[in-house]
Amino acid sequence: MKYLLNVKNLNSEFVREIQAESKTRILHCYQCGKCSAGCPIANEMEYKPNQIIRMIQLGMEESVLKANTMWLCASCITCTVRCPREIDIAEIMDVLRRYAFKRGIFPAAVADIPVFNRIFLRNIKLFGRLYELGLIGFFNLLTGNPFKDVLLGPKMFFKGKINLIPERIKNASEIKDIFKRSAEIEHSD
Amino acid sequence: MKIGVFVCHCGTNISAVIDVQKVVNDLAKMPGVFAMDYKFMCSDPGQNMIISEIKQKKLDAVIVAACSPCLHELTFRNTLIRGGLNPYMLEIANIREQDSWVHTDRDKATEKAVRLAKMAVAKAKRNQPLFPQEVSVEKSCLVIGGGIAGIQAAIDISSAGYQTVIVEKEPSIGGKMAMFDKTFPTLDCSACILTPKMVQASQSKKVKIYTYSEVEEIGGYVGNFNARIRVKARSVNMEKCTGCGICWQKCPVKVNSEFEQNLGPRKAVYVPFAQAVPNVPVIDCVNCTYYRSKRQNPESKGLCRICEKFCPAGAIEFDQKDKIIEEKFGAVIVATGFSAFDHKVYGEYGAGRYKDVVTALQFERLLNSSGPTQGKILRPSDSKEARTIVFVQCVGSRDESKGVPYCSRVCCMYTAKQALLLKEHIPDANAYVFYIDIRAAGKNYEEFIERVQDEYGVLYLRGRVSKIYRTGDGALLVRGADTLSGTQVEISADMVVLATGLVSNPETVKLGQMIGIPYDKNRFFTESHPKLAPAETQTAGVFICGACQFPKDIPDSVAQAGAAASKVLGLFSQEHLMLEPVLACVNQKICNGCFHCRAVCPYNAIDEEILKDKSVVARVIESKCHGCGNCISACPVSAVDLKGYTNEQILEQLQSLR
Amino acid sequence: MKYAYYPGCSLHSTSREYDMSAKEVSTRLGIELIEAPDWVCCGATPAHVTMHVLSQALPVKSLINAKQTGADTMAVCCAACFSRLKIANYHVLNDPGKKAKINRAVGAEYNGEVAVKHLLEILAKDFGLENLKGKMTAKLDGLKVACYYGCLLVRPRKIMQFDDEENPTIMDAVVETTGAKTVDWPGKVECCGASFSITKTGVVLRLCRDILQLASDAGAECIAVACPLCQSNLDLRQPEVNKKYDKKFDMPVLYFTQILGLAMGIDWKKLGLDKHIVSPLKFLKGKNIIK
Amino acid sequence: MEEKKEKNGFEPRLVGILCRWCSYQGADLAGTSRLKYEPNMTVLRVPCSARMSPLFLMKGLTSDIDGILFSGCHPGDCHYISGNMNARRRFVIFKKLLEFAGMEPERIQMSWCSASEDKKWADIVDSVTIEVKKTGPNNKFK
Repeated sequence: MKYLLNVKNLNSEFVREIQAESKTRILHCYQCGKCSAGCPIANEMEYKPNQIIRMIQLGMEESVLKANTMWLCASCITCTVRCPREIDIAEIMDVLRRYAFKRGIFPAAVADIPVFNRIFLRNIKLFGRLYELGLIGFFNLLTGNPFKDVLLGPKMFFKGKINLIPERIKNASEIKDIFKRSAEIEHSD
Repeated sequence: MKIGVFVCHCGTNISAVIDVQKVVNDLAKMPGVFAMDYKFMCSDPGQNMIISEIKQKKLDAVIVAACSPCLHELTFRNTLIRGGLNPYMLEIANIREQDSWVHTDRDKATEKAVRLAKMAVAKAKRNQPLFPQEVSVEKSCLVIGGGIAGIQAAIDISSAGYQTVIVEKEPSIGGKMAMFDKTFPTLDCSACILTPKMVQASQSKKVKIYTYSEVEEIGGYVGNFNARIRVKARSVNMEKCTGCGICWQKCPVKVNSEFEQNLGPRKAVYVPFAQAVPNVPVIDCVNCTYYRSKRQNPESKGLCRICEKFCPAGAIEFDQKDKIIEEKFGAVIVATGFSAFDHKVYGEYGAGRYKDVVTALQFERLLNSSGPTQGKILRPSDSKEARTIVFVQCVGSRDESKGVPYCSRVCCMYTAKQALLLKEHIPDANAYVFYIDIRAAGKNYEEFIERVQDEYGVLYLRGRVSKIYRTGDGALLVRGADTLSGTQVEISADMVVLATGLVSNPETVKLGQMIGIPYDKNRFFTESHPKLAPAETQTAGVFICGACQFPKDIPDSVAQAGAAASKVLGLFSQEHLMLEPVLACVNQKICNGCFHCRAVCPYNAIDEEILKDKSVVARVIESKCHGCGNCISACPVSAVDLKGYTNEQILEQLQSLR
Repeated sequence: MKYAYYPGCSLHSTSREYDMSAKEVSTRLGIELIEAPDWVCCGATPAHVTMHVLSQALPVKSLINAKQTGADTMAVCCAACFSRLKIANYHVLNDPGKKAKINRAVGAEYNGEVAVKHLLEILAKDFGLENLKGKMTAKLDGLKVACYYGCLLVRPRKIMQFDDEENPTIMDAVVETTGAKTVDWPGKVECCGASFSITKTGVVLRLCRDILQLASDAGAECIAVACPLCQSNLDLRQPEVNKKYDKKFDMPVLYFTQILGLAMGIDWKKLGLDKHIVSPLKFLKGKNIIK
Repeated sequence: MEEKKEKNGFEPRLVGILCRWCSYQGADLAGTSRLKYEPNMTVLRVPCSARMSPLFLMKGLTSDIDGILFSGCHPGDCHYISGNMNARRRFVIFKKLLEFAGMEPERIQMSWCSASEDKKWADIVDSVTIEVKKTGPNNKFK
């Protein structure tokens, strides 16, 4: 008989790592489910937020990182402010995303979200500010939906809402340096 | 000074590791010391040996080098008494638990035994005879709080023949239990089992009840407490009033009734509920037209006065004043109960803005056939019958973020009961219960929950509710989760009942500081020992029972009330009390009046005394002192000392290790 | 009254009308907003979900630049930027370890000397509600507004220190100085899906439908917002919501600054009221608020 | 005396001043459980850790004692409500003063030990003994 939860597959260090990085007491969770009850996106999630917390407690690293839950988190922080045990669930989701990002683990179903994040950040790295047209264009190209939201484009353009040329800040090279040093610091941690 | 050292072999428990003979020899070399050994010092022949040596050698103090003082200190103190010595001339050197049992090296263990015995000798040299103090006992008990716990304690003490006084701040005794509809798990009607007790207490010659009263001050010590009680002006003469009820029928002022949890009206002159004891109304000065007009224009005759006009007994007395009563008591029982958690801090549940989100206590009143809706489940906003009701557990319990980390213990059970009663009132009603864990640890409790789920079909959903809000059609939308199925749950309800937790009474801190009962971080009173002394407190002669110690259901409160009463009776069965003589004392010649000692004393046992030269110095109230020695360490001029553990004794002990 | 001003990327593009109206209103009130020189994007959600240090370093860079304006407080309009800037400041002030890393990444010394305030706070607290009331020339009596705060202004309260996290009232108070009536509704702090507008449009449509429904159930005629993300989701996606869920919402989503501007008699074109997808013009004309 | 000066084989004289409610009973329990620990510490019983006056530290350290341990109930468990907290405050201040005067911190220690912590008691005694052994004989106040 195959047990889904087998101590051999569990990473008992996982909870400690996530706990240390998020500075929140994951082992303190008593599974009341209030986070999942109030989550605006829980419906779309493979595992509900409370289940993710439970899985971290158990050390189910692989299942947690492969789930779409953290990528669907909208960072609305409702879970954190209502948690009776003062666990910062939103921060845990952030930590998990960074943890997965470092290791390059992205579940296929939500692969477009990290892609979006990457393009967004590259945008800022280049110009110091966001260039929406470039962002949306690149994103659609990379996710294979070149015509998504294409109907909204002209509407917004005629209302003077889209810049055709990106805004640049004067010292864009400074921003590149910040990106570089941040990456170094993250890496050394 | 002649000191006898008696070294015990304890069979081989000690002698197997320690060279007893060497200990005896080493000690006997000390000046003024006589030493000997014996197989079992605690046995009768052993004790008799000590007695005969005391008499023969004219010993002034005795050292027993044997097992821990925790075991046989009392035994050997009695031996000393039998030998004609003051029992406090005894010292024990613990050479078994802290020597022979924990070491293996014979030389080192023996050496340590010698050190321990010599240290005891050093202390004993400075020992003084101590005498327990004797105090009388005033055989009357003050019970603060007239809920079920207070009433039960008063009945128990009075039926043993002792005087009891109940002080209750509300106009009637009965407490929270009087508000309940039925009680779990037997579904007895709460009033049916409480009212007879209230009547029994009020009719007993040995019980005096002060309602609408508060304890303002308590001083003194075990056996001899002095209490000052303020009996607030009722504006109604208790002797003249017959409780006929004409005044409150005629009174034109309607306000929300506290007893009905603001769901129903009461008049400005009122009894909180029909079976109130005493059945005498009070006038609520804040809302009464007469008092309001008098406040605006003190010169006028005052408006309204309808109650006065109609009272057939002439019992209305507008000019009544508060009365102060001073009485002496030998013991105090604190039974001040709990408050219901105020859910205003739950913004996500509407913070009290939605009328149809009610508390459990409000729902009790709605269920009650003598309540504001005569037992119909009508929702407060539009008085329509509520057919879908959601119960939300743990509101103000197990919630650190709201400052209430503990479990309130009774909510699981009362919620199940309320859901059951709802189903009995409206069989086709929908009842949903959101819970985290069901805690039903009590006789027949688990079976009760089972019945509610199986027979009555109440649907239990495992998860905390995240948000409650009102939708356009006036219904309440409850957003929760069921973690067992891993789904979000949304229920459109007519009414939501919050299972509000039990929190400490707001007066706890003030009262605790006044009487000297410590309270925990949740402001519940702390018992003297969590297992072995659950009704006692740190202050001798003061006892606690009921929910002022921690949330409790009725059977537990009643049981603890009985326990507190039996402790009081034990106290009252003594003519005199003997108090332990290990107490602090002040050398008033040295004391500089800085009162650092008073600042650290946990028992308020330090008082001021003015000497003939007008200087203010400290004095120890011996009956309050517990002998911890905190004041001694705090004294900058070494004016305070602890009998039995004086600075001199301890320094001598340290010196002996040289 | 002088403040450094952080518009944020959205106010320079998709939410130009917020920038325009905020500046117009401030000028009328004598509040000087000096754009922080060379401000940088706050990094928004993509930064804090990918690289922790970067997500703090970018806002700190802008805060350092803001010092050049000579003001000790930075005014922010976008709720998302406000949240990122405030969180960065919080870490700099409360976590020496993080502060050291951030400063290393930015390559400068920053000790949290620039305070971050949302324009709502500046109007309600620094300028004062009574003073604000005095500046209103055209009363908007009869306008029923649902004030929508969204997530990031109020959460988490420990860091934001903005208003009650379940039932905030500061925007209601500011909007009510115009004579308009705000409705008590349960959708104030619901989430609109924010950053998923592009990646998970379906989620955003569902959430926006709920918010629009709650507002219209409460009797609101328009929604007031203080966040360009909320605005663009509720406004831009409204036609799609109507299509997908078979609804007929025609709910203008206005920035609170636009409402204030109208009550101060500022020309609607200067407030950018022509830039909305769900045009408020017909509705406002019907109410006799604009000609 | 001469032997004692040598670091090797140096057997320190230690005194433990214990509150009678928690630590002393914990030490008793270590005996009942037949745990084994170093025999260097002689125990002196007082009612409460709050009875532990700085005077005792001075006396001990000038009386040829190499190390002193104060031990009381855990915070919140004090038989006399909060005596242990008072004791700790006094201890911390006085220890700093002694350290300032040049006394090695290993010689003056404080611990919480409950009546049920027999193992902890044995560990405390062993660790204090080892630390003072490493520090060597006390001759600072000679």
